[in-house]
Amino acid sequence: MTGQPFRIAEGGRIDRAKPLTFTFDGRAYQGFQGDTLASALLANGVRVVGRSFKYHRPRGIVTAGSEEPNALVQLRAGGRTEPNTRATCIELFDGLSAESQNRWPSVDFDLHALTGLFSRFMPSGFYYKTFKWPAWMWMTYEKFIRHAAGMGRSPTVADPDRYDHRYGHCDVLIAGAGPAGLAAALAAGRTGARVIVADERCEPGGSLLDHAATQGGPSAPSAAADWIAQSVAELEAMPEVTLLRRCTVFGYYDHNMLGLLEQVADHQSQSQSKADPFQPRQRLWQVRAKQVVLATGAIERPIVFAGNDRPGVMLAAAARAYVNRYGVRPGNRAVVFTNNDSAYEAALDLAAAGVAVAAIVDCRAEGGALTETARAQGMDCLTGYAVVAAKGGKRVTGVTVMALAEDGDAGGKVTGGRRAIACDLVCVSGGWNPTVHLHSQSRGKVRFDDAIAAFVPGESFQAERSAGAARGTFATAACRAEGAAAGGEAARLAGFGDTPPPAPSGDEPRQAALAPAGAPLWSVPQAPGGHGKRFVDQQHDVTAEDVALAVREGYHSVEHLKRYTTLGMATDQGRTSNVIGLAILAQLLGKDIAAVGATTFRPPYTPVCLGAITGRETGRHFAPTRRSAMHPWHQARGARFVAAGMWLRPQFYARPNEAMMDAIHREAKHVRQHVGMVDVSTLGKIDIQGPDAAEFLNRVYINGFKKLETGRCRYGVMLREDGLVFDDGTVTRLSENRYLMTTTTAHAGPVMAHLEYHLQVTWPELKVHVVSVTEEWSAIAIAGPHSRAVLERVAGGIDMSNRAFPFMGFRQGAVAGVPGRVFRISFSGELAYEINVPADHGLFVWEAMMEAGGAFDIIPYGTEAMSILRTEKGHVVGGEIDGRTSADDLGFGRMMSQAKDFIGKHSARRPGLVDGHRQQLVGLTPTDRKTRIPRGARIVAEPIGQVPKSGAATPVGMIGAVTSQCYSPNLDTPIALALVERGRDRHGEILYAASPVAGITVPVTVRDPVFIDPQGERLRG
Amino acid sequence: MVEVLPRRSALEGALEAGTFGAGGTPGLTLSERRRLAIVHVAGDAGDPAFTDAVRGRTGLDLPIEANTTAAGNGRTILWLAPNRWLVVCDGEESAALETGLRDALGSTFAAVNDVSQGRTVIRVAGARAPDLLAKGCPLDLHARAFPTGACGQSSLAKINVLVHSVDRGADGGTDAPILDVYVARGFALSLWEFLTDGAGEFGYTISPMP
Amino acid sequence: MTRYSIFSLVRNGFGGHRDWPEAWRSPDPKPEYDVVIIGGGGHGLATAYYLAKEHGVANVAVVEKDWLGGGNTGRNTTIVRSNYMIASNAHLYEKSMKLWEGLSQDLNYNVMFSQRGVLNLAHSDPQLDAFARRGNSMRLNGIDAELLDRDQVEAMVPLLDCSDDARYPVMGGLLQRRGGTARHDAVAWGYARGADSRGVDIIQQCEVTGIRRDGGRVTGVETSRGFIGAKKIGIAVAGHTGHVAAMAGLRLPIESHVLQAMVSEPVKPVLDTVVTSGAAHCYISQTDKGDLVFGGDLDGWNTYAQRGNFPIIEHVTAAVLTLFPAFSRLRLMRAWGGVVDMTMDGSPIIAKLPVEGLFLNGGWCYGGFKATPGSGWVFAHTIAQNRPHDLNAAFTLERFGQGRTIDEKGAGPVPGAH
Amino acid sequence: MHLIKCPWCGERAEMEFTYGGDGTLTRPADPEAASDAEWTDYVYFRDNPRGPHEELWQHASGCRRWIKVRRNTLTHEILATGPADRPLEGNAS
Ligand SMILES: Cc1cc2nc3c(=O)[nH]c(=O)nc-3n(C[C@H](O)[C@H](O)[C@H](O)COP(=O)(O)OP(=O)(O)OC[C@H]3O[C@@H](n4cnc5c(N)ncnc54)[C@H](O)[C@@H]3O)c2cc1C
Ligand SMILES: NC(=O)c1ccc[n+]([C@@H]2O[C@H](COP(=O)([O-])OP(=O)(O)OC[C@H]3O[C@@H](n4cnc5c(N)ncnc54)[C@H](O)[C@@H]3O)[C@@H](O)[C@H]2O)c1
Ligand SMILES: Cc1cc2nc3c(=O)[nH]c(=O)nc-3n(C[C@H](O)[C@H](O)[C@H](O)COP(=O)(O)O)c2cc1C
Ligand SMILES: [Zn+2]
Repeated sequence: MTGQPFRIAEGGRIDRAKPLTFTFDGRAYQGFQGDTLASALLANGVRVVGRSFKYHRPRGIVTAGSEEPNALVQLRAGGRTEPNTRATCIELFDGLSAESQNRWPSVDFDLHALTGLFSRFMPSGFYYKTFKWPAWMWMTYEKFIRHAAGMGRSPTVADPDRYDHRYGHCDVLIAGAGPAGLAAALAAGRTGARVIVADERCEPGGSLLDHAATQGGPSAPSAAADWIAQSVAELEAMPEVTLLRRCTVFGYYDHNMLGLLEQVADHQSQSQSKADPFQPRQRLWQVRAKQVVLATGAIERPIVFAGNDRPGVMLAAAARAYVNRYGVRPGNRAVVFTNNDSAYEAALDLAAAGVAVAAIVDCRAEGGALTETARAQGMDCLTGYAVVAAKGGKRVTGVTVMALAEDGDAGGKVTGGRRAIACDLVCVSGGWNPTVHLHSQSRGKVRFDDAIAAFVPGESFQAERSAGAARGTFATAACRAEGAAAGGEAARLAGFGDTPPPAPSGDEPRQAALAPAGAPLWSVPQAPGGHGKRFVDQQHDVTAEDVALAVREGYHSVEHLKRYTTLGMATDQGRTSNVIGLAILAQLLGKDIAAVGATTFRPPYTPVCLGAITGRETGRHFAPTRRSAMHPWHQARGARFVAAGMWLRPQFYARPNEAMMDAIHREAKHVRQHVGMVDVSTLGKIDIQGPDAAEFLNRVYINGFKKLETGRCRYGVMLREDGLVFDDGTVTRLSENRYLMTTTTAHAGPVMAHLEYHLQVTWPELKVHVVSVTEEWSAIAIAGPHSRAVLERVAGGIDMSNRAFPFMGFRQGAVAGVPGRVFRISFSGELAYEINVPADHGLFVWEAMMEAGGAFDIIPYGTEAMSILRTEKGHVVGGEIDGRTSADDLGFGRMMSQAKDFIGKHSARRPGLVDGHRQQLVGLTPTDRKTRIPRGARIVAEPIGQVPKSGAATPVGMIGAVTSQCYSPNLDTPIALALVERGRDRHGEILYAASPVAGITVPVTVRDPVFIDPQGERLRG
Repeated sequence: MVEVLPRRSALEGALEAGTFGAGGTPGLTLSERRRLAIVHVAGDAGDPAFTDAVRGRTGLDLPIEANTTAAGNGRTILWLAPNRWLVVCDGEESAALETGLRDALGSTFAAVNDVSQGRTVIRVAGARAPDLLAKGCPLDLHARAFPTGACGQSSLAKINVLVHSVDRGADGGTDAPILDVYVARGFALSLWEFLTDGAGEFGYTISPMP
Repeated sequence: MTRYSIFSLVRNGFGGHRDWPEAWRSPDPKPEYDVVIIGGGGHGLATAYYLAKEHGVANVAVVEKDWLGGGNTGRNTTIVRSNYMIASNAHLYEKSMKLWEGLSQDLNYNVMFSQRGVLNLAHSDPQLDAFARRGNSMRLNGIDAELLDRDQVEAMVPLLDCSDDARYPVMGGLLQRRGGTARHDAVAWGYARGADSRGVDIIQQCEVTGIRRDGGRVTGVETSRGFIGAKKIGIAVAGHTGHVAAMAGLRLPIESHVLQAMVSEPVKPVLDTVVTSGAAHCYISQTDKGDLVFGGDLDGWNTYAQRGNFPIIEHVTAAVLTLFPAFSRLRLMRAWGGVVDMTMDGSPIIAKLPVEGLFLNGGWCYGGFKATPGSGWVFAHTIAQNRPHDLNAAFTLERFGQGRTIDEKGAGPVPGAH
Repeated sequence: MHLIKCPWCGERAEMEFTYGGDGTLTRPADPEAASDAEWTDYVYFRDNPRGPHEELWQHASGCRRWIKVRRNTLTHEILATGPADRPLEGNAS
């Protein structure tokens, strides 16, 4: 086994027939299918995989699962690079490349480690106490701090992979497919309920997979392995059961909605994923479950002692997993340090795999149930002892052991002589913490269980229950029984099955009771004279001394402790460190752990890729796109589009070599001189029917609608209930009890909801139906002196004469042969019509009109020209209807009916809306008739000079603001609309449009906002 | 006259017949249902004059129960709201259907609107059809929850849609479900892009235009 | 108070850090105070600090139901800016900005106020108009502002997608260079330490359950630790404003909503500016520790629970990736929520209430962290002098009835829309 | 994501709904006769309870009906739902 010196000759769940090549920090290694990057590195004898956050200490592999605090690597390169990836969760694939992080120049020789020399001046929160003088230097200090922090590197180009989403529904969702989860799934599945089982690992079986008994193979048949295989086969045969591998239940939200992240292709080599380009890299599920079973197992916790971060110090269960599951010896000579029985199983398995067990250091005075078994195998069991320090640099070389004093409290007290034991592996077990994260996220309470010295699930709030190790039950048989009961109960409550399922059977792997005798040991005190760092949170380099300092300085709440020291705020969210931190805090405060409490568990359970959260709805697909029926025509004519809500609208149609502004001015000028067409399909259209329709319109508009005749249109203004302008548009009376309302593009949705609200909530007695017909009709506005002539060619059936079809008239009839609606309304102030035809015909009619207009030199125009035309005519839009203006501000004061109530009427009377200081709509022209009035300029009464970037030395009074501005090609002068204090009284005054951000101030003359055809002769002609 | 006028679906140009996506047996088929007459009817389900009039013109009882449909003689009525329905007919002229309904209703308090051209109807058929929609729609589309004849309005890829469970295939299972998705015309292309992109992993066929 | 400095740090370093004193005391409440401030967030603590420092009113208690700084002060995205258009807002937030600029020195506590610039992205022409208008207002009001074009934005934020075919193409931006971020917890702790050293009692784990009145004036607060007498009471409880005001029989133009925020795993520096996009609904910055901190819309319904739901996380993340496609492979590490008091016009209320001796500082919506120093400063003035300072004179409760709302967004009386 | 029972469509995902705030407001029947204080109260002032809260939602992507929902603002439990034009069943506590 050259090249993999720590690989055991046989066994494990790896496929030795499939060797894989990978690189770490540029060096090539070999592993096998079924390895993780961590197991493969261990097999190759690589021990230092990264550097720590603050002190840049060498760090190795601590766990074999998603709780890993240390072994974070930069996986892959280029667009697919991924920082902070846990080596323990990366399934090895051929060609994998990874790099260590947070080191310079290399992981073995890291210059930043020099900071470790100053670590005594860098306790937690040191930065709050310094870097304050001189004040301007902070930005420089900060730059250094930022560069030292951060861990991995972000990609700098867009992600080439795809991600997908999936909504799911089930009767029973089971998180975790260990013995408890599988038993639950079988019990629930057999009732016929719809079941989803998700496990973050690549194989169902949970921690059973890490036991020697599940390794199977012809030489070692095992009941446990068979049970897993049979269970999985049965589940996969059930049509209503979905078994998801590599799928983490990451969040438990309101009303039993859970978030799941399925890693579909992360374990594949690039060539494998290339073979199926349609497969997403990851799939994010949002599952609504009627009932939930949490069978998420338990996480082993370490014990704190000096030097406990040295590579080679590992959790006992992890060491066990490496030998059993991966066929890797994590070291040659181990010391096992424990306060419970489970580590003995590790010791026995290690020994069986050929790792020398130098000693089992058991802090329990009497040892435990397996102590004698271990002794019988010749292991040196030091009961009543503790490891006080690990020695070594980049690799642990030995431990120092001392006796625990009889009278030692939970903090322990070490005494007597020291004994040094050489080793290259320290396997630690400080007990087990049930994985209560999801239970707690679901609002369930947690309770501190003294028997196992851990938080366990308490009362549930949502429809969920925990089973197995997640509930503090550690014997496999009991886990299965509990799982089956939980699965059966969940199915029953979801409406399936009414008899409890039969109890599971099968051979049990050897069990160990957890309860440590006496109080649990959380951290071993410093041996007299010792000074090694005792890490609680390894990723954030938080030591037991840091915790003590925080307490000394008054940060007594667990939440203060967390934030002051950053304990538990790293990418592992304190999975292996939080409870220890709490316990030390409790000791220092002389309180119970239960009284100190835990910090809040928050989603996600393990970090979730942002791309997966987003799915396919990003970039261009961030929001859906809405297109009119004429869109392909605009596209073919080279229109540039602009987003209007979700719609795409043509902004202008530049001719070859024509600059944007030239095109816009050409279009605007052409319409007034000849004729042009604009696509206005995006305006909201609401069909209003019923005997009370007129009454309803009367209540929602400020002006009256009862007298509107059939076949006529009217302009209307709506207020919000606070008396400010909401929207404007036209209403056409189609027949006796039927009206068509148009809204602005932006407010189509809100106006519809507003109408529905008032009909359903405020005035349910009104007999009115409102139906949105925006999408049914394509809408084309044709404007310009020749518009009538063009229409006469295509709508011959309609008498277009001014007398028969006056301004604000409406006719029904065929346009280009298509039954449609023609409205004589004008936004531009020109002779104009708006044509509505059913949308499938929209493009056809548009083309027919363009063709008919050929003789009149018709052009299409876009929103920019439209905006110029309406500004010339003084029509208000979003810049003026900005939610802060009253009807009177905009010149609609006289439209407000005195004779009736309407939405917003009462509010419009309030003093602030009628006092003499309101800003009113006016028109502006530059006094020199040449200089463009800057966008967003503020109106000031006196000329002002340059205003520096840092702002005026003394504030300058403002009496108004420019709301719309453009160059008017028809008047050949810049113009603007503005809101100016008492503006209507100021016509003729010279004021100043000041734009410090543009660096200019333009003298302007105040005037009426209607620049063109104030008498309306053109549009009535 | 209308018949001879060129009509253009929102998916014209985008809908290209063929087989796409992952290899193997395609998991579903996408197609567009064209030239349906779709009329929106609003009225009081408790008013016999209203229900009778609708029955008189369509031959169908209005589905009063939420999320259900009534179907027969080439027509389907889909429930939208306690006072709203869509009447959908294949091979009938929408204007005639609209006028017919309006005439039948006379002075009854009701509202009738031809919305045929404001809706695009995309048919998603095949074993993976529910899986495809589940990529962006929070409705439970399992045959148990959404059997043949069910309908429901919801959101798909952030676009409002009406999904009609036309047929759940043999014995109500997931054999070959047929689901019709009604979407506002303006969003049709965007939805089409979402569906075809999402269908890639299942492999899919686009049937030619009818 | 032991002064914090590089010298004290080194001295203590040699002593194993055994001599650092508590940053604040944990006294039992006295029977009566001149002023009781309800709420030990940044605003309440700053108010107490300035009452003692500026007005000589030191017989003050800050009463906090939980642990100090654990409300929105401890859970916000820490953006500090004064880029407002409406004059009353501009002047108030600019006062705050000036205080920020000397805060670490004033408090002798490094609040890590980092003036890395706040950049609002414009994605459309109307938005550029609105930004120009706001920038002009700022400059004329004495506040720094610059309007950037697309190239300038791209140069400043290289990872931003500035391409033409972006769903929300970047057309430019409004930059306030003096804006930035501050270390949120340090703000609470620094003010707590400063107030404590001036004699203010900070009483944690003490929930106010009632406001006692004698006729038309307040006499004190009922708390989970008994009655505490008070001549004046200042309410500074952020998301709980509606609930606490109800104890004095008041209804307010406020709804409590949850706003979520989230952090990615930490990475080496990639984003040196605070970037916000109104159209895409998100804001993002990178902390000194390396995490990207981001947030966006409210979940959208009344709640007092500090937790939100997944769709908003999805939406905000999608917005972030639409702007920064390169962040797609980073991971979300933690998401949380805070309860914010959304007013009917999106602006705060800092005023005397209709009950004698009762003062309110609330309705900060999701923008009150930046106001912390300024808000405490004017609120202390209002309480000490029994009348508002010019800077907060417009932020009354009566403005709603009078039609003098201060509505930056123009969204009207829909709290969730601001 | 909340699961809200539309009185017509049944239990649906929150994303199908839009929120409409306080569901106990009644527009003064005669706005002209309402005092300014009453009017201001209607437009601006709200109960903002911790616990059961009666509110309006619109089933915007579904049947488009406005509905009443009683929801606990501390726990997000939905206690009752019903049509918008009549009082919700059960009392508010
Ligand atoms: C996710 C999020 C992001 C945000 N981002 C920003 C941002 O980027 N920039 C910005 O400027 N602002 C932001 N904000 C807003 C900002 O956080 C708040 O406006 C500000 O922190 C409010 O400070 P405060 O001191 O008033 O409130 P808090 O810090 O919430 O303090 C109020 C205190 O009152 C206590 N309290 C409540 N009721 C009682 C009672 N009955 N008795 C005793 N004590 C009580 C609470 O426990 C709390 O500690 C954000 C808010 C959130 C939630
Ligand atoms: N001897 C001891 O002291 C001791 C202690 C702990 C566990 N155990 C053993 O562990 C087993 C416990 O069985 P079990 O079924 O309760 O737990 P388990 O640990 O076997 O299985 C839990 C499974 O849930 C998965 N998981 C955890 N969180 C998840 C999430 N959020 N999303 C998806 N998957 C998630 C894990 O990857 C794991 O596969 C028994 O065999 C027991 O003997 C023994
Ligand atoms: C600016 C900022 C940065 C944060 N950075 C981290 C972080 O790096 N790691 C972490 O776990 N939490 C981080 N948090 C979140 C806190 O852990 C916590 O979730 C938040 O303060 C809300 O408190 P709660 O979750 O206890 O309710 C950060 C919070 C803020 C406001
Ligand atoms: Zn509904």
